[in-house]
Amino acid sequence: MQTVNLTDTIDRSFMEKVMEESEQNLSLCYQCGNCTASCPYTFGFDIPVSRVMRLMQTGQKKAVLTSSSIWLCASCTSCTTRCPNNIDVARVMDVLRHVARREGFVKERRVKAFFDSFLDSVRKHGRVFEIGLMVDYVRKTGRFWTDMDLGPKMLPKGKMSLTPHRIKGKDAIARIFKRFEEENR
Amino acid sequence: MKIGVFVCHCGSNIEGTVDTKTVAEASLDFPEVTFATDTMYACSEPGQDGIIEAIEEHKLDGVVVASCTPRMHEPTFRKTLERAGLNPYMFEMANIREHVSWIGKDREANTNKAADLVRIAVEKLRRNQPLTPKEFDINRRVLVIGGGVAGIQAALDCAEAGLEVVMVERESTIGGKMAKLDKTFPTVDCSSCILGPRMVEIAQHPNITLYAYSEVESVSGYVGNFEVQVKKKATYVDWAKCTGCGECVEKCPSRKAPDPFNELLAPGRAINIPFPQAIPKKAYIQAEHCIKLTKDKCGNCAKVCPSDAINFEAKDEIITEEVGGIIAATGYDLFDWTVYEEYGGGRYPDVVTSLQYERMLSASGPTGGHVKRPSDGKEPKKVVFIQCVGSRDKSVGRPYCSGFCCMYTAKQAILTKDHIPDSESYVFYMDIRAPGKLYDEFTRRAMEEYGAQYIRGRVGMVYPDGEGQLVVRGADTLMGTQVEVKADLVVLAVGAEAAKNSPQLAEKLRISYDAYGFFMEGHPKLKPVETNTAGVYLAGACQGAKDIPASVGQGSAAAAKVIGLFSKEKLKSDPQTALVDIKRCIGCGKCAETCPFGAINMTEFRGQPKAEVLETVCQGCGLCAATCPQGAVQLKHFTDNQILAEVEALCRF
Amino acid sequence: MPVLEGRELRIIGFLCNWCSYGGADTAGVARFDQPTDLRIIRVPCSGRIDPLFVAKAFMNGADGVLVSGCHPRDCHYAEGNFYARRRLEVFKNFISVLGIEPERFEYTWVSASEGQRWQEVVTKFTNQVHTLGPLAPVPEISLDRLAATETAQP
Amino acid sequence: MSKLSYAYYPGCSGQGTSMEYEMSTRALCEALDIDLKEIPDWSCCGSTPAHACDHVLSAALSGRNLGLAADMGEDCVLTPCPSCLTNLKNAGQHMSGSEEFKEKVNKLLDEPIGEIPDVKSVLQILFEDLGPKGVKEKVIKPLSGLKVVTYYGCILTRPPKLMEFDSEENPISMDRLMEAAGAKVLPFPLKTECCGASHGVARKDLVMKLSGKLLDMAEQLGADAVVTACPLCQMNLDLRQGQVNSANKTSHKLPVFYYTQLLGWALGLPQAQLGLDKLCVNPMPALRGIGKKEDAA
Repeated sequence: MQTVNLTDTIDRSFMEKVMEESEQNLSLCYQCGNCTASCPYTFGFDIPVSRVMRLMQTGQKKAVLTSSSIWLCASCTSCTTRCPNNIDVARVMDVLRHVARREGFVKERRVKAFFDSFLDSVRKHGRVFEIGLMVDYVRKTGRFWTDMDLGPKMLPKGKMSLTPHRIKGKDAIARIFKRFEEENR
Repeated sequence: MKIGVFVCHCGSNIEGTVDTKTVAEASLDFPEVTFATDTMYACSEPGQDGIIEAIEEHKLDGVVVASCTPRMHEPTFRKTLERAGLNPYMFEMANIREHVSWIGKDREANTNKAADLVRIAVEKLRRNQPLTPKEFDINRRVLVIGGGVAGIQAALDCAEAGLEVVMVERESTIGGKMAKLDKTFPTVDCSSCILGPRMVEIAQHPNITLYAYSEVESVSGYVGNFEVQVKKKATYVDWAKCTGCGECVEKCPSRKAPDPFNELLAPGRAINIPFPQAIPKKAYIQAEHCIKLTKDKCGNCAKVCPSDAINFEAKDEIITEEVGGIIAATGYDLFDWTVYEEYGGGRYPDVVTSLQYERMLSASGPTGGHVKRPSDGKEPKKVVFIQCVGSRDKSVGRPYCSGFCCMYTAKQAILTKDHIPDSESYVFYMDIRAPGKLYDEFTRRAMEEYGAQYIRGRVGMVYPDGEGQLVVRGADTLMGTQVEVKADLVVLAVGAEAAKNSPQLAEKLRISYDAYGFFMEGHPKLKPVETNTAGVYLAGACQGAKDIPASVGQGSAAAAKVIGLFSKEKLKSDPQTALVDIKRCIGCGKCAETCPFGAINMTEFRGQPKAEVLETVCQGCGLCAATCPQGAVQLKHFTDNQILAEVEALCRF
Repeated sequence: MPVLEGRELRIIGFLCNWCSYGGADTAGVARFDQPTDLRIIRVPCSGRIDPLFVAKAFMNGADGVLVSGCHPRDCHYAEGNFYARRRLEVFKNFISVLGIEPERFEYTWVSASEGQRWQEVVTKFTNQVHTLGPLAPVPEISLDRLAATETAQP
Repeated sequence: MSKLSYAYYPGCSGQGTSMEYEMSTRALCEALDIDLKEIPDWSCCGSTPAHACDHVLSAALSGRNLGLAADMGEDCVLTPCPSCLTNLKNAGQHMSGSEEFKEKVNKLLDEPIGEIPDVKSVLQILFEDLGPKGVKEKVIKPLSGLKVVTYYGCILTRPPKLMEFDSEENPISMDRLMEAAGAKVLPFPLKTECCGASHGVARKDLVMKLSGKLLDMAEQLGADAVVTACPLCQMNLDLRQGQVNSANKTSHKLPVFYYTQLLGWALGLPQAQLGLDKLCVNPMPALRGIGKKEDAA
């Protein structure tokens, strides 16, 4: 572990951006650790939530954005629900994913790949096309064995339709994505 | 009239953002101001001497000091005028510190505003009359509300000083929270051993009248002469006859009644004596649980009582007491922790409060001092203490620190090891607050000698593992991870909040209370046991969470204040009272109706009904002045003319 | 001039000594920045305030008047603020009759411990008055009309 | 009592992996006289991937559907799926909370949104508007002797400021409804602990551990079945129960119902309408046990 030179590494503009986009005041956090205590994913995190909050308070942008934690957070909101200072921690984690995505930090490629496949499916069909989504995910990650064992369980039950549910408004959805991209160009 | 204006720098406090010299010069343009200067520290000795010299040299007969708030130094400067031979009420203050220099850095605006405030002070002063206070007698008896350790200390100190004391206690015994404790930090000496004798003294002291199981119903009057109505709640036991033998309790068949003294750990009887050292050691019946009183059956207690003290016909009675001073020592209550659903919200029997745990540890408690789990009576081997439950938690509306939980938790961890040598204690804490004498050393001992495992972090949830233990999932922020402890018993360090009905009592006493119901002291630093109502004082946790030494200290402090008050021959009333202009008064009586203090009598003058103010009773609120349709009643130094003059001074066109 | 022309407006505050005046002191001690317009007149109790004072203030060209007393049921004189409330509530309706925007007159409660709240009250009210700008001269208020407000007494 | 009627948003999974939830929800509401008016041409709310990507995009995807519901003239939208619920509610609350945000969202939409309808879960309506009493009256096949644990998942009642329904730590709505249907509800301490949510695909290891913990606790309490209200939870606990078993060396055979299926059963609705055959862990042993245990006991 090397010494963190706070005077040089503290990134205030980053702190402010996250506070603004999440509408949360990070200085309210007094590091009680209740978010970490409550987070069901701590065991899978590389940095526990309360330390993500602490790193935010000290503006350690890189450390935060390169963490797996921000991708593994499933937005279960136990942190938000139990924060004694009424900080919407889950929303902060959400915003950190947004920033990481925008600035090209992606520690958990598979998670992002799944998210992307999901959104692509919505964009294409207006509603999620589950099999299509899985195929796309496998294509993106090359993990062809993903959930192969589940197919036999589901197909006979007719739970997964082999064709997407086409909806009239699917172009409207595509336009939403298009405009979104233009807005954020 | 020759008015002198003195503009204080207050070091840099005022001068920093107000040009005092300019303010002084501007003042010279105000009517009847013949002298004006700025001064470094008006309240200092040289400052005051400077005022006195100026008065003599310039033959001033009125003074305006522009400095801090009159709530601070008005008395100081009035004395200064007195020393210079002027009437102390020919004085006004302009608050250019709290209301100007400290609330903005705009020097130009501040200087201009300061001059404006001096202007209105001058306009008011021009219309002041010399006043002389009236003197009145003091009733040298004191009422102490609350028989906890703070109240006990205050009562005994007063009684020892020869004052007659009336003590009113809500419960059937005095002793308060301290009586429920097993041991006390940081000495670990037995709570009832040190409190017991003091309680006995209360019972035996010739100067003390104790009303237990009673409450203050109403308070009227004013400093030196209060009239207090005390409601003695029906106990259904004639305490004159009751010997406290406990026969009745033994034979009472109603065994599901609550036992508040034991924090509801175990059910009690409908007729009850809280604990062996109770003062008074008398039985009382909880009516709603008594079979006789609810169903008119049973009556065992009456049958077995050797002194035939039971009286099912008993009613509440009201007693009137006259006192000259009042000490409120009503203590605190525990925060209702059941809002913490993540800790079970009361669903898990083996999650208990710190005070319940004290009763488990206490030899006089329901388990006879043997620590047993409520669920199965087993002795716990792993005990987890969770701190800051209802403290430092905005999400439950309790942002403040209760102050003593860190210490009693350390104590309980130590006692746990004493009671169960092969036990392990875990303490989840956020910060250890141990600033008292020998306090930090004490918490260190809990860790170093008694091996208490301190874990820095809050607990997220507690749940039964299905095999008889509780899983406590928290964080260890120092390790930087989530931690789990399997516990046999979980003790919550529940925070303190204002005693139930504190606001209602405050309203009866006409004192202020804060957002949480704690009583407001006169000044956060300089008047810690005074209130803004003359003759009413505070002691102990009713003013804010406090531990035993602090509460006892305040008990003595409040007593000293009362003793000081009563040591005066007579009291002087504030002469800024209402006055009736007989010629204008039409005797409509509106003023007499509205006066909250009954300070206005209707009399006759040449056959005409007229209002008349009792100067020593009048508290100077001016309600009558605003009520009088004729403007016949005026409040001295706050007359219509004076206030209107101030208004005009501020906006002239 | 009583106020800085162009920058400040004439805002008069009537504060009871025990709660709100203390609250303003607390705000000062805590160094809570506030606009400089407000000039505070100290009275023992909000119950002392005769609506006439407020009316006069407007007639003399005050742009805003702020009255502040103890919280309901927390009056140093037991019930003064209760009477004040009754009177000033009625008066509030009355001033619009004079063509004065009701927003120029505010009646609020601030306790001695509420420095923060005092800062908010002053700032909000000052901005409120500034959005309205200076008050156009008000006709003399006939006292019998004002007397109507006195009927507010229970 | 007058017929309850709402705009209805089924959610994508209802068309596939949780079709039995969709079927049983419709059948149950039908039987309970609750009129569900499906939002015409509704589209996906974007679920977690959307709000994990951008809040405006997420709100727009949900917003389109809120707009369609408003066009129907309905002021309240129902959805069975907690994830959809969260997104629709979040979108609604933020748009009504901030004009600026609403602007940004409308920029992405074909037609800007005007009125923003209220959003509730079907469970909330059953519990609050109809109530356990109303359900009890209609029960003809009480679930007597069936020991269940109710599992609400993370976001059905959380965060409380958003959901404004039931308790965030110890919800009881499903408990009461199950009791009304005659089942015995065991005190399940992990009612709102996360099951692993959408990580089943990308990080199965997380789901195995979290869902495993839930199944272990349910088993230990002696439950005959788990009752859920969330497609994702149900999928993780039921469809992936095999994966969990092999990952954790356990042998759970716990049927995982949607509460709508069990209520439907108690109301005597035909099995076909409840989609019991769609469940992976065979529910029939548990269902056949109903009534019997009591006699035994």
